[in-house]
Amino acid sequence: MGFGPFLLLAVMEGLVSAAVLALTAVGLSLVFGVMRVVNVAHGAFFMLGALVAWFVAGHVAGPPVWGWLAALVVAPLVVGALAALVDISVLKRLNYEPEAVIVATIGVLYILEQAALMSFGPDARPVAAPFTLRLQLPWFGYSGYKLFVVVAACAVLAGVWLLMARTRFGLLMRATQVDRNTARAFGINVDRVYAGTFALGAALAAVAAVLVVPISQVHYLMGADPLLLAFITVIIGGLGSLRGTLVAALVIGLSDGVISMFWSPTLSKIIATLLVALVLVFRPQGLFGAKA
Amino acid sequence: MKVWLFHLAVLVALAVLALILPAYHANNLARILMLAVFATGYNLAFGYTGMLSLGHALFFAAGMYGAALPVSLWGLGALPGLALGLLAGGAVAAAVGLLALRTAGVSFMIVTLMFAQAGYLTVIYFNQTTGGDQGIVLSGAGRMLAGLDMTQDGPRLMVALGLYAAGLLAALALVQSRFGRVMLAMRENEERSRMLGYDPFRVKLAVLAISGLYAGVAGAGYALLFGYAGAGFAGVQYSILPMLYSLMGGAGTVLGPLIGAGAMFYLIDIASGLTTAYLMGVGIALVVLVLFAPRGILGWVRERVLPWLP
Amino acid sequence: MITTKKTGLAPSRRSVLMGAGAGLLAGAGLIRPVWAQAAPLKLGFQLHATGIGAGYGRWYQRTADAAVKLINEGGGIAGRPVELVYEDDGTDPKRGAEVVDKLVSQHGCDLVLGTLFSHVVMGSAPRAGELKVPYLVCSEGYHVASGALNRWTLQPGITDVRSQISSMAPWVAGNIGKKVTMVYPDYAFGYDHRDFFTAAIQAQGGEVLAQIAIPPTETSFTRYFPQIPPETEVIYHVMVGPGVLTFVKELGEFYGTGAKPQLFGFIDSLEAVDTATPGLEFLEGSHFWEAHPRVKPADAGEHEAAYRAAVGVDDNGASTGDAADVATYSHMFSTWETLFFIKQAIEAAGYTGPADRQKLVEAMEAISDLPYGIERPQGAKTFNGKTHQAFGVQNISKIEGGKLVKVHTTTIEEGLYPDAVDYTTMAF
Amino acid sequence: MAAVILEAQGVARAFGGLRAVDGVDFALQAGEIHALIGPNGAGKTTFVSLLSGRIAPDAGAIRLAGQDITRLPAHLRVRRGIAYTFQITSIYPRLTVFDNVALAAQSRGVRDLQAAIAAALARVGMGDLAGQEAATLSYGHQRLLELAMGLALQPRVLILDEPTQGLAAGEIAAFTALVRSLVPETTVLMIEHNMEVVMSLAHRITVLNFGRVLAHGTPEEIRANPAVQAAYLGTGDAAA
Repeated sequence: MGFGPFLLLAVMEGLVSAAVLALTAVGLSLVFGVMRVVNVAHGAFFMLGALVAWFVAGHVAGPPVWGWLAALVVAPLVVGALAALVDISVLKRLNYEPEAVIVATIGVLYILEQAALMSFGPDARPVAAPFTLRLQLPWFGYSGYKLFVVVAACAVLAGVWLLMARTRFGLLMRATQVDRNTARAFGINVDRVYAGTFALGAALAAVAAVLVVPISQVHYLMGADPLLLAFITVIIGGLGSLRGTLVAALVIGLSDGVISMFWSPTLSKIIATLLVALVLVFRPQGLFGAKA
Repeated sequence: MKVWLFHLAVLVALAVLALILPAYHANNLARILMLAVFATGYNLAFGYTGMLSLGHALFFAAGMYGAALPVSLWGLGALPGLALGLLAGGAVAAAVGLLALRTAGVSFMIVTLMFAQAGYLTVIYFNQTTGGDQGIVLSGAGRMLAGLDMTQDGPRLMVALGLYAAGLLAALALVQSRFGRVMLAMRENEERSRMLGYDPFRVKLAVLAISGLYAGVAGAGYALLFGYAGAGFAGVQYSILPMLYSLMGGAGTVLGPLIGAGAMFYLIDIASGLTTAYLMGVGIALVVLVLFAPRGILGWVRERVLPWLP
Repeated sequence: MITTKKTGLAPSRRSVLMGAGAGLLAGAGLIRPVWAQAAPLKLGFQLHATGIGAGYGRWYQRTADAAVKLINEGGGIAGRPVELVYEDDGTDPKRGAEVVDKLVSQHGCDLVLGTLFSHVVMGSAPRAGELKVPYLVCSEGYHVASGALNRWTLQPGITDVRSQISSMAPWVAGNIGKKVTMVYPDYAFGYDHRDFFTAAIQAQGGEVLAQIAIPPTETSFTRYFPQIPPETEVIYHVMVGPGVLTFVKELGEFYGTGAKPQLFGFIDSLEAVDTATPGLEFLEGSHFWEAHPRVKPADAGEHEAAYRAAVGVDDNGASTGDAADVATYSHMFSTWETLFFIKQAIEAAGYTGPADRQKLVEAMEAISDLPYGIERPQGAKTFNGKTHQAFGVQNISKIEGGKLVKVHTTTIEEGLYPDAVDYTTMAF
Repeated sequence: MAAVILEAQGVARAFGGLRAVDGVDFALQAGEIHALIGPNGAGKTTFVSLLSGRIAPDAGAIRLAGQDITRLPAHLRVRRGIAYTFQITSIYPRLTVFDNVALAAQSRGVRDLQAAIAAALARVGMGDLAGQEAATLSYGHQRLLELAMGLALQPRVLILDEPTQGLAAGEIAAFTALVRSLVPETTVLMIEHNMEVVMSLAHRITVLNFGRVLAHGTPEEIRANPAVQAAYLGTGDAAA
């Protein structure tokens, strides 16, 4: 394959990676931005969303698109509700102290993973894509659904941006983000905003899972890698910056894709990892974080 | 004085335990002690100095391979191997610190995490030498440590106890020293400390390197005592484990990491006998702990019973 | 829901057994009076119940339970009933060593068996050697026969990868192509393939054009496919873990309907996966190595049906209760065969308890011929006492209509290679 | 005239478009109490931050006893004798009073830590509070602790950023007496809004406005300076 087509493929793959990263990171970024806590269980919520998608898709008759659409509705609701429960019963009682939240959400991660192992089993299961479309280019073929994921990621990000910028709940979240105590003094029910934000973050993880699972599989340990990558994306982007998260996803996804053209897979990963680390070393506040 | 007597008494108690425990638990004790060395060093950086690193697996692995490779490839003796592992852990930690300490907080977490991830992949990449994920087994001959046979349970436990005792006493001396007070100062208020004439970068770099020495000797010890080195020990969970041990036992307490390592070990050991989903037990325990004893087991004791504990 | 023998409750379970045993004595005692006196033989099983190997572990347990049931129905081992004690190692080498300890020191097992993943074997074998306990792995890794381990570690129930590959290569070169690109995971089990297939195909006058090692953290593969040289005739693929389906699907999307190389894969990629799963259509017509054909071949041996019935597997290699629950058929027989190997060795050694462990290993090393029978449903084997490794026949199957159809069986001789170690000269 | 101990020449620092400090020349004389006053946003805190090294200047030079320290990092300036106490109380809340002061004293390599701490605490009248956790102190005591930490450094120049802010009237009187007792061993530079304190304590005053020096001189000269009255004292009631 010539260099041109190879580069094209690398860029397409990079874009898909970026879309997946952005999708998994946006919920984490939201929670991080508004509540200033690291939700280690974010990957587990992602996994749970995929699991619900698998379950729903298996129980809806007709072409795969119906099952997939049903999952797109059901998974965020189920996962979001569970997250709200976690927030109210655990995180709130920890007063959102950063270290305590890390430990507690590691605990939640284990609980959810093991619950999945017990109910779902250890095997990987596929979920059918809502449509099958294969693009045949002169040099290689490509999955149409993967490109759809890129479009969907843009839509989800735009939706989150609209929510933050244009809705009352978005306003409440932004107010709470600036100063929890002032928000409370202004009569905002901070507890409810936090529970809502945490649930929304988890629901976004579930949406990401429903979108991503047709190009991977459901597995009870599937949450670990997305969590790490999403976490990295959020930090590189700059704390809680939606724009930063998007740009970081593009930088990481594309660099990962293009770097993999030149070296063996493992060496590419090493180089890409170090590169991203160095971005932070020389720009510790992230790409779009405020200085100091 | 009281503090030193107390910790010496703990070491004596451990030695007595080592003598009377049945074989299985005696061996567990050896493992727990080595993990506790690792976590004690981690806690110096995390609990005392406030550096939340997710890169300690790299320092542990540096020590592990720093000892295991020369021993298995060139027939180096176990004792120099142990020393090499110690230095490798410290050197890698210092090198990572030089870059990573330009950042703080969550960025520091991520940068250390990514360096460790790159380290893990590097171990995989050089699998012809390191054995990659499958790892390498050390022969019995390579595990003769200063005349003590590490394939024998008794000497092994003795060495583990010796290493832990050295690590504990060094940590105790450190946190009780003037420098130990500066470590706390970094954790509590870095800007104030700078305006008292301390260079946060150098203090933190020194602590990270010391912490790396602990991780290095623990990794080297783990390889030599138990005869195996593998890429799994360089994985991200080996950065998270010492943090969990510290938090569970009590971050910022000298004995906490030992208590945490022991509690976690037996939590898994006992729960795995009851259910396949034993990690769920771990999960529940973590949530309960953080809800009801947020300062960890020893932190709880210090608040209520022994306020003078370092 | 996974059901595991709750080893932590073993004492209470034992007491229950004793109570029940007393009640049954009247009936059972008439048939097998010897059971009344004999203490059970306790065999420790290191099980991948959680972690990345959990999909395999479930079937290993099921097969081992079935074998023990059969052994006990036949009068046990040396007249003693057999009891399996399972401990989960989380598919982790560190925990693996601890589990060996626990099974031997805590549960008092006579020996330990059952480990699949190579890194767990490597992590655990030193401890077995220290405890001087026979450690019988079911891993197919080339770690036992390479000499990396010790006198106490043996692999009597499954052929190692080096041998499997050596016996495959002539067929691959002769029937599908000589210019090969390898895609394999960048860890343990991938390296054996990399090293030995490359050598084996060269011996056949073929060559490996590219070796693409996929790092274990990777979940997407398309970006590496352009590294497959266009003149490639055969893509040799071996992947494990949850990423396998993605790999195949993406390969299918990449090549599509256009010209494409032949595919040859190791079934490890698709163990516990239904070959008719949507997305795997691309595999139609491609070939796989199988140790033990998942779909019962027309010419299957006389004991095949009985073995399948005992484990609860239908003729398609799925659970009899659930056609979607596909077995890890090409690996799990190893636990069965290992248990019968243990029976043979214990009875030959006159083993009565832990003091006889050395005698037991010597008896194992003395075994060489392992003929076909219900004890060895996968096929006859020879056991090399010096290298502690068993060698058996291998099979090649083709996917036709979404089903694996056996097309070729190798001989044991094709898989033999010079000894790399003589464990019998090593100290215990 | 006494020797100049700390000197700034044309120092400037901008944040974005805002010139917070815009070419300030300044000289602190050994042994004096010098007050820095000016309206809010005049650049006072930025200026002392430049002196103490917390922020780097865009231009200009800073000299301590004749030696150029413009590029010296903050912690080394502290070692050379410039101590800084924060505008917003900045202590180690979870450490004891003893440890708080010890951190200051050991920074200059004191042999007898106990004695140095006891002396510093006695000076601020907190000798009996050494074992208490700093977070549990009253606000007034926390400010005094901060001062004790500054004293324990035995600095040549002690920079106090609004030390009396939030103190009760009685506490201010004690504080004034304490600061007066520090000179001439130590030189004191203080930012202060309380004009009563300024006029009674300061030997000399520098007035900043919009990042520039508006005036400097003795309290009497400043009181009489029409430019200062216009720009800062305005109606003149601030002195009341």
